[in-house]
Amino acid sequence: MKEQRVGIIGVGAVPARGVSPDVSYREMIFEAAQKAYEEAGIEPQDVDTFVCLSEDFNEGVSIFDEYVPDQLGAVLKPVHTICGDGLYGIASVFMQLRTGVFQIGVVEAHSKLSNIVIRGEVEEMALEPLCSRWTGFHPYFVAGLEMRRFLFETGFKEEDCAEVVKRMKMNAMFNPLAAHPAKISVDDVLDSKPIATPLKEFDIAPQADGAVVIVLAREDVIRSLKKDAVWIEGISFFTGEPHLDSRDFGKATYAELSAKKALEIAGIKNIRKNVQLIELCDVFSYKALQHIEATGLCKKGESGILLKEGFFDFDGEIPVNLSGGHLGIGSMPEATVLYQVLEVVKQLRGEAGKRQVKNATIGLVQSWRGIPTSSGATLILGV
Amino acid sequence: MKPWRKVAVIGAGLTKFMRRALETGRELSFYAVKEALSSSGLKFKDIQSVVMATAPDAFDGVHMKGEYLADGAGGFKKPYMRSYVGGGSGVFAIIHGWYMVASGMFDTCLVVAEEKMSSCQPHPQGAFNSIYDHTLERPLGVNLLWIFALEMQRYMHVHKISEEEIALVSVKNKKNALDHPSAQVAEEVTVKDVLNSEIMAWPVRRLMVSPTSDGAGAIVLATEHIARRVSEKPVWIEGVGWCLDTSFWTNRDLYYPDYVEKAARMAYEMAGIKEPSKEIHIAEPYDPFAYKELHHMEGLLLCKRGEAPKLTAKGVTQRNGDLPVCPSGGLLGVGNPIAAAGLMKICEIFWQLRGEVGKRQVPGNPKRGVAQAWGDLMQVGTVVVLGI
Amino acid sequence: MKKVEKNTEIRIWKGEISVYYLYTPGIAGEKFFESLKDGKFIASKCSECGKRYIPPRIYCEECLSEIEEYFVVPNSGVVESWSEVYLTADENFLDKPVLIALVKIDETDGKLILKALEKVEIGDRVEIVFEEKREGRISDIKGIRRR
Amino acid sequence: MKVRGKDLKKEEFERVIKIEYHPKLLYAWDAGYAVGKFLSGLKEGKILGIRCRKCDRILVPPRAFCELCFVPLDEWVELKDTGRVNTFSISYISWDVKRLEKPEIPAVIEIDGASEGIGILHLLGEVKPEQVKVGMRVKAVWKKKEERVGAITDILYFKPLEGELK
Repeated sequence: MKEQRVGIIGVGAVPARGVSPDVSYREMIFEAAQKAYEEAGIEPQDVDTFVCLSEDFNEGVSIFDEYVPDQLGAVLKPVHTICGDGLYGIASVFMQLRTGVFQIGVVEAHSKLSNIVIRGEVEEMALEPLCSRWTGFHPYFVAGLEMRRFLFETGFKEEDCAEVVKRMKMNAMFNPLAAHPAKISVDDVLDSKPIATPLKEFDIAPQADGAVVIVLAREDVIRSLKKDAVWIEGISFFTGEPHLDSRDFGKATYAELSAKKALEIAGIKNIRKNVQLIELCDVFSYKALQHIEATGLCKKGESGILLKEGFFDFDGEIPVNLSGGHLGIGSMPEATVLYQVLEVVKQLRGEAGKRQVKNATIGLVQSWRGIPTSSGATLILGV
Repeated sequence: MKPWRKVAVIGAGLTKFMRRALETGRELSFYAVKEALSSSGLKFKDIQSVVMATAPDAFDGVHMKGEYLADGAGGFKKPYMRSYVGGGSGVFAIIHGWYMVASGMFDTCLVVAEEKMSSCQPHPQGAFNSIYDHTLERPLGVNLLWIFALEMQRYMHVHKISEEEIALVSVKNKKNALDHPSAQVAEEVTVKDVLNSEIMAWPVRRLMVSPTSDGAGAIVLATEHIARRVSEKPVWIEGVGWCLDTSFWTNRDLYYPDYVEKAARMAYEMAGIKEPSKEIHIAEPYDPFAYKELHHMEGLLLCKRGEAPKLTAKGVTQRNGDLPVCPSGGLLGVGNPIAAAGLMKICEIFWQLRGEVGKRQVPGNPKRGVAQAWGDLMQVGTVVVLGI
Repeated sequence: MKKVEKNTEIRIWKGEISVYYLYTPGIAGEKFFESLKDGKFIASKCSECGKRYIPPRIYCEECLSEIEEYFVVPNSGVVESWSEVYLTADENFLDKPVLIALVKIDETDGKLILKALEKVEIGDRVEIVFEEKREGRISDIKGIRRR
Repeated sequence: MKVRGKDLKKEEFERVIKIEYHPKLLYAWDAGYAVGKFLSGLKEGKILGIRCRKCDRILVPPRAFCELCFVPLDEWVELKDTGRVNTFSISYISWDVKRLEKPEIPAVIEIDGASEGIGILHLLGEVKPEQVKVGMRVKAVWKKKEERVGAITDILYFKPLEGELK
């Protein structure tokens, strides 16, 4: 019994959108949960443990985990919140199922960012109070400094980052769940408003509202339910350098550490040979390139070149962010990465329609918690 | 269902609990971690993962404060995760650490709990306003004490409990805390003192309420083969349970905490406990308010519903009684840095079972203890059974 | 499931979290900010692994040893990155951007983000200029200038 | 065990360096279908509940799903604006822990027409603190029609029904 595998048996999401004034967060989550349970062929009573992802100030509610059980059918059940992105939630349920005590677990993430009147004020509160908040700037300045350093170390130009934006928004055109699909040019990105140079408005993923629910189960249960699962082959999460004063600004330490560990757990030695599609965090354009390199897909300074050559396109060697990523789906602090997990699940099941990648058996999903953190995770899924 | 792997607590540490600490939250976390590590027999390099528990960001005034606290807690370049169930977080932290290790993903886990409430102005209680429903409750001009007062009233009404019976809890816990080196509000008070203290939100009086505090705690968890190698007295996590009730709290009868009972049943089943009142030798139920200790004893099935006040009056819950309850001094005596206060209860059971608490030691070589915390809108129960 | 059908029926409820904060710098921070008043930079050094922190810390994040050694470091460093910032935290757009730089402080492993008083490039050696009037805040630092 | 930490006395706290910070944490929450309709009802001077066809409970505040049966809800029921005090408090403290001159009386009020035990949080008025009892019958005191905006505060408070104050 000891090394039971864990698999995903149901996913449900509401289409992401810029604003969602017709539904409360509860109603949005209820809809996503109904879809996920239906796909998994279960009722909420069958679920042994629930993990919800949120941060209080994003909700405008302290102790937000109070408000999660009802719309998940989780009243009087084991439920807890993880303050991390969606992959942390999957890691949490994965570990719980592997203790032997639980059989079926659920992860929930959502976003109602449109309900925050001045998001910059909330974001600024994530900065260390005494040495980093003196500026009164939107914390995007941290991304501006990181981007400049990354371009300096890799030799990339702003155009290379703009290429990312163009491609991700184009990918989103084929994802019905994406909130921000568009056909735009590199020049559109380069001409957008400067925010914290070299970071410009279009380099930043626009925010969205949405909700995702994912059902996971242990191998023995999956067998008895006679379900096809997408298996968790490897998962890892790491915090890099938590504070700005000791951080390596050109590097995504968390991504390097978590990708290495997750690949090791999955027994994958050569990512380019063994992984057929990748979803990663592109909440800023340069982050996509930085994360491509951090996962070990290519050497430092190569990602931009390969991207331009179409290596990461739908018909390229290893497609990256066919979902549209954060730039195309929209940025939802905890939830976007679960929309990306949903994409990989659909791809591996062969249900991705027009954007179906052929012969995909292994996919990798990578996440980042956003400014000013240095935390992120890597998940490897397989069939 | 039995877990596939055994997990032990092998080290513990606490800071002082204080109204206003000089130290930052990161520094407090470090103090607790250092103490926990040095008592564990492990070195920092042996720590494979870190768990952080800390209650609302609105206290420290840092958004995503788990990320901010990571370095002081030992999270630098490590798998590090923060879990959160409001006031239940402190006891949930060890459950989180337990599943990290019991999953086989990690052999060791450092569990840290921190709270720096004093940053919050004009008063830390203000942060609690935002726990109510933003549309249907907050506009009424809510304050935190309301929910406790409403629950206490209901509990007293249903079981016909007197104020005197509840005051006894404050008297006992504040006195027990005199022997606790972390204690913030330990004192010798009488039932009369408690009943003469000012009414805050009737039936809640000032001496029935735990203070706001700064503080941190930490414990070290290890899988069986490591625990047996490095620790002379590992304390085993025998059972864990947690449960969250509906957020529609005005649709429930508050006189009884179903969520605590459910969480307790889950933990007892895992621990193989059939008669909790006989098989458990020490209890550390959550006592942010005096009546809460009684309410939670009942939820933990340590006595019948409505019977906890009688046991308290008989002295059963004294340190030298048949069932010592909150021998640490609890939140009422030691203080209430939310998440750290919950972990303090785990530390107490750990030290009691190892016989390391000096004057606080309960007699009779206890073998098994239960710790419990509670949180949210009177909604979440987190329960852990430890044993040797 | 029923949903709102007319946008005239959409309801939004407005509110806020109305608290404010008094942050204190802690043990190491108090030393750092006190020394800023004298126009000096204080760092701390791990006696186990040698890592040097500015702002100082009482612990080493690498090896978690307690740090007791504090020392004065020069008011100089090297630019690791820079940015012209247009957007404020309350989401106003500045007509004239503010130039900031990430500066690795000499004789430490730490970095500070400071205002740049003139144009800088990555790799530039810079000195840190203090305000005339200082009150023990990070804003006592006026900014950086090329050497 | 070494227990560390320096507790600052009030005058020591005055002396240490402090940074004061006032964030603007403003929100505009989407009420959605169920709560939106409830608020509209309040504007009309009505307390609306919602019925679950599966468990037959009539619920207030309304929600778009039954949290126990996990089914969508859409059967609206107009409740009475009277009810019964389930529990109450007499609060002498403001949210920032200042002493109140005149105490507030928050209560959970089970609304007539809703299922047993189903209540809402509100305030009691036109009653002396010592007169309030669990089980007391109460009735909503509404704001004037033109002052109602679709908010829980469209009900000023609940007052005892006649004959309750003997």
